Amino acid sequence: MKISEAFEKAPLLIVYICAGDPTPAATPQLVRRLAAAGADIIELGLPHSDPIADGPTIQAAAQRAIAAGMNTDVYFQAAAQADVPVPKVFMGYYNMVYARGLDRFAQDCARAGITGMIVPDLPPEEAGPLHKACVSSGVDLIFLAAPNTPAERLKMIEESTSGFLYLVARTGVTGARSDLLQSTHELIARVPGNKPKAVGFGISTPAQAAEVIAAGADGVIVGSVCVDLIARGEIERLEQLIREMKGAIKAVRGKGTIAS
Amino acid sequence: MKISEAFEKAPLLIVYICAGDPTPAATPQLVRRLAAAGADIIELGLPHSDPIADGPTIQAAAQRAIAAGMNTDVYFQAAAQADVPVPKVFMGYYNMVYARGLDRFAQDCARAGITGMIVPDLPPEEAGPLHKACVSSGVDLIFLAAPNTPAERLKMIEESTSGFLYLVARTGVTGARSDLLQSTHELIARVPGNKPKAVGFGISTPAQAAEVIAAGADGVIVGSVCVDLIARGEIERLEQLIREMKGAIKAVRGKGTIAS
Amino acid sequence: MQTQTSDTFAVKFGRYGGLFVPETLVTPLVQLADAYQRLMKSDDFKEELKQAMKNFAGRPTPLYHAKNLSRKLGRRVYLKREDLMHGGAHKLNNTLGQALIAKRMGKTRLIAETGAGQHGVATAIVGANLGFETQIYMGEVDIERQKMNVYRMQLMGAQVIPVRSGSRTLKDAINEAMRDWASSFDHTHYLLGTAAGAHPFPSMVRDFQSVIGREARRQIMQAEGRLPDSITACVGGGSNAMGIFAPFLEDREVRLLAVEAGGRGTGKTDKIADHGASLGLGTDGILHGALTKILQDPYGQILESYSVAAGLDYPGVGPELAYLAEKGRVLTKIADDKTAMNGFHALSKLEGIIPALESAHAVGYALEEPQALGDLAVINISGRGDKDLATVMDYENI
Amino acid sequence: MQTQTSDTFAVKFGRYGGLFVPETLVTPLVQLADAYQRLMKSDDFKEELKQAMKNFAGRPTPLYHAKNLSRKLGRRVYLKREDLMHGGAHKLNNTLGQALIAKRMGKTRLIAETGAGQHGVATAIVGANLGFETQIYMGEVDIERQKMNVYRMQLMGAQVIPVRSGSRTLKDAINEAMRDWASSFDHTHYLLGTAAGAHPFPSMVRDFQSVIGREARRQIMQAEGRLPDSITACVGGGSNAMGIFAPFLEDREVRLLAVEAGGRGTGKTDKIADHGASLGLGTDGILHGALTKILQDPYGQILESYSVAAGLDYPGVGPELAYLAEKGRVLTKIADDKTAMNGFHALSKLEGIIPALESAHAVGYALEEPQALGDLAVINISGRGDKDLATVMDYENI
Ligand SMILES: Cc1ncc(COP(=O)(O)O)c(C=O)c1O
Ligand SMILES: Cc1ncc(COP(=O)(O)O)c(C=O)c1O
Repeated sequence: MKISEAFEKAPLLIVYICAGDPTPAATPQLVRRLAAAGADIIELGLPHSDPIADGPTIQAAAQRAIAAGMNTDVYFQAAAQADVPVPKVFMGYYNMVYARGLDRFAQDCARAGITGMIVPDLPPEEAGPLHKACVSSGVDLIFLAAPNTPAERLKMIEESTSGFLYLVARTGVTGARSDLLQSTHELIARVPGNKPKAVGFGISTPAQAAEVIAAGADGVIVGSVCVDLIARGEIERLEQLIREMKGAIKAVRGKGTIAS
Repeated sequence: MKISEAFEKAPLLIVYICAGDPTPAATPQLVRRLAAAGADIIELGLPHSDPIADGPTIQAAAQRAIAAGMNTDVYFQAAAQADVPVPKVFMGYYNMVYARGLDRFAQDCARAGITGMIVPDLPPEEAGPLHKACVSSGVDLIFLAAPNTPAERLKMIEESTSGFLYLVARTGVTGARSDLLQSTHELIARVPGNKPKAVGFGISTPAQAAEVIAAGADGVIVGSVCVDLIARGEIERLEQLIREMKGAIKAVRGKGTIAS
Repeated sequence: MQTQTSDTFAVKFGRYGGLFVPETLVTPLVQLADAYQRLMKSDDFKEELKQAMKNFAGRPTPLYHAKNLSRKLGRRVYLKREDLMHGGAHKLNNTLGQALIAKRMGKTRLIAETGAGQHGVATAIVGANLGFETQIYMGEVDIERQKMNVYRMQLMGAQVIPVRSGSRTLKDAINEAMRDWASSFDHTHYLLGTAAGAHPFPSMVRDFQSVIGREARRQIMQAEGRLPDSITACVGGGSNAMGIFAPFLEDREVRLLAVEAGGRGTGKTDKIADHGASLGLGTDGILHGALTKILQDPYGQILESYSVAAGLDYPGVGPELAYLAEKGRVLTKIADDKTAMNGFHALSKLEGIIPALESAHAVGYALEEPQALGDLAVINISGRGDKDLATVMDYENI
Repeated sequence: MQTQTSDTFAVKFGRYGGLFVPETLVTPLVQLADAYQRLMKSDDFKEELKQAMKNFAGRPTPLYHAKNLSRKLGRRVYLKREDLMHGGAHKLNNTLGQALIAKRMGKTRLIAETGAGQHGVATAIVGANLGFETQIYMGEVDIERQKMNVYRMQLMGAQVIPVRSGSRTLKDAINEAMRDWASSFDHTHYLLGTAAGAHPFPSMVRDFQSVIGREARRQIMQAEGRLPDSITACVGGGSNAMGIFAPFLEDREVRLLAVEAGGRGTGKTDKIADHGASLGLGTDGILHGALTKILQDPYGQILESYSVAAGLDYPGVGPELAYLAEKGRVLTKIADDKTAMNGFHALSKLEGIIPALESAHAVGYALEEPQALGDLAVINISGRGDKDLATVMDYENI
């Protein structure tokens, strides 16, 4: 499914998991369960040895996944097997994309039903070649903006992104926190243009999710909290959390009913 | 006894021991036995913590003696108790003399029956004050010359010494060796003036002693070999060695009979 | 010096370099690049740096005609004596420059990564001297094997933070420092230790280190009246090499020899590379913010590197060196552990100079391939070997 | 500089100094004194020494305005940075000079004593560099506690000979070296490491070290336009102190502060002195060939000294310092272990300079008695502290 279609039903809940954690074989089924629980978009992380944008939770998941045999070939197999009625988005570091070849990577995404790519260490200025490859394969290339992104640059990023704009809720790395910052509100308010915007980094509770949507976001991204529950094998609690979060954001600005 | 009187009966056997080794109490009796065995002059070493002119044998003896309680006061007591019919000569480092005071030291020598002083680290150029003290107390101040002493300096040393001239048989430190060097012969031959000359450093056998006397020396000094025998408790062998040495030098140029 | 700029965003060296970092770090890096550009034009700043280099760091360092090594190699060999710098290596050239920039930017805290501890020590030195709060990220494995340098940092008031992620060595310490900086950039400067990483680090570190080459150029002209036939330097990230090479880049007749760590051997390329030769044996990839030559598996996972010299134990290399090597301006050479040990002992015995094990790679290479040096050679002695004594004793089972 | 000569035989400083050695050593010492007198007038020799000092040893060393220490002490404080010398201490000024003399005298072998190993390392450096066979006498006790310096010497091809006599420390190593020299002087130079011992060592070592003071004088005039109110230096045998003091002796307005090791305390004077303060607490006596201030028992036996800084752990002191102290030209101060540790930590933290524990005595004294320094002070940092890290960790039970 195209990302733009999904955002027609905003606000959305976007759920990140690390592919291959705990095992590559478990991933397709896990993706299906997340979608079934209410995830509107699945961000499927490709684990990297050196995840500089990630905090301890996702670092550990990546190490487990690599140890369990996850690699780019396996990733695309798993992604293809994870047949869900919601968009699947690639999330991973640029070197993993670069190593495979940009065109090939974008094509593999398309073939596996992945309709968007998030590459956290690739600013728009450096993204020309990958952008071209994504366009060829019909894959959205999603850029990130942060609280410390200046106005002019924010405009450029908003114009460059496709699918949606990923707003980083806070400076620093990924990882669950219990607060939300003034700067997140300001960032949401500062964004020019009309593209959908989703907020991630540090969001772990239904209340935070609701707050973000109330502030004007079109989607909320949860990652570390999900990875953490998977690490503990608490998939049912994860499903429950997704349901609660979905309820919370829809209560703010929704069609009234919880999807699925 | 005055040293000059002793040299009337040259060639002489001069025997060095370290006072206080093995114990201060043993020293007087030991001196008497050495004289009885034929030593013509007794060099009584005052042990020093830092005996830079001495090899391992005498270093070790000094350490034992100090550990056994030898000090300058005890030294003079022991020397006084060692009543022998031959000259007793002090041998020791300048700091030990300096620490007591030069005049006092020379007086203490005279009082203990010591009629000469050998201070191996005191060249004539630095010896003015001690020379004065020795003259006052009637004690000979004996200087040393070495194989590397140049001619002019050798003359100065010969002129400065009183009692006898101590010829260092070889460069380096005290300690028994089995050879004798060409340079020893040369040194003996080079000495100007008419004062008695005795050769020491490294002489340990009757043959060496004889060789030195044959080369023109008036006395031979044995030290480390004696100290070594004392360390091993072999006093009778030491007496025997003294008798043999005495025999050997008298055989070269003697009155024919062994003294005592 | 910069071979190409993609407008104002990030300097590129051919296709290498750039600024591949999370968005949160883009603005701090751009601000740093701006401050750096501005300050390098400020006479006042340049004078402050010059005085600190002279009165605090001990510059100029000598260019020493090593007569015994020359005789052995059958040519005239000069040693650039970075081993005489305060702290014991060229590292202070860079930390002093960056810390003075950070000060002018109003930062109050320094963070840095360190492997062997040399860059950590050089950062702790400027942290103490210029009044920063200083925290040094260091892999747990490196903390264990470099206890004395950890203690030196602590003595100077720096806090050493153990890194427990990944291979728990240098590369992970860099990751961790970048993560810290992503939330602390307001008051914190990230003081990267080599001419690698995202823009502006490769250019900035090269510029601060190129005092080595400027001095060497003046000194060799004074001593010999001509430029050398070759300059040899070891390569970890590339800061001492770029520092001494940079002022000679236009002089095509000067051969520039970059010696990388061959480690235990260059055969393996599984999970762990048994060497540190990213320039010679690596492939294009992105590490720590730059496109450069790196050691990686076919999927793009970074390999762990290895060298007996901790300062060369890094799976990447500065992008400018990658560019210069590809262009053929810099020649890539490899010296393995054994060759380095040979260089270490030879220089100690021949000249009374105990080189850092890193620098010993350059010396060892020269001993093996003297004819590559030409008639008149300069070797960069990037640091002294005191820090390596325990390592060498260990290596040789003493 | 020499206050009095007793004709040509041996320089005296008032009643101190002289040449109190076995006859075998008199002629070698006189020959050395002659060669030294002759060479110090040779332009050719002076140029060779100057070049080696510059290109090999790393001179001039900076005179550094320590802003943070100045602030702390409430006055302007400059540090003379001998810690930046090759080898890590001022010692090389002397070993380089003496080795070049030895070379011109046709000697092929060097012997030296060492305590902490710093002078041994500096001798090994020149031995390697100038092609001498080198043997270093070192007490067994010191070998055990200074393993790294032993290894440094060996790396540079020197042989370290364990001394098992006496207290098996520095003083005994000197004894042993003198004993060696008494039979080896033909081809061997005895390279004494401090401004003590028999003539001509005190004058010769002072002259070679006085490059420190000449530079400092020029540097402080350039920086401040006037002479300092005080110069502070630590004293072991006295070489770094005499080196920096000598060019200021005529300038009565410059206070010269000589800081000795107070060790564990200055109370005891039994078999072992728990300090190294021969200048302040010693009495006249003869040690290692000179009349000077020494630590001794009432009978003249030399006491074992003690200091946490191995380089100050010596029961004697150079005769010129004894003379200058008695005359009141040099003021004698004492800093104990604790004060030195305080200086060590303070300079590390305040300035990013880890001083040798010896030099830390001077710094520690300054911290305790800042008003003694006047408004404008120079402190001699005679060496760097890398060699002392294990000692400090031990001392502090880290
Ligand atoms: C002495 C020395 N030389 C060389 C290096 C390698 O770094 P670079 O390639 O940046 O000069 C290091 C790194 O720690 C070092 O300490
Ligand atoms: C760094 C340092 N400073 C000072 C000294 C003391 O010696 P001196 O008094 O001769 O300068 C030593 C001796 O080893 C030393 O290593």
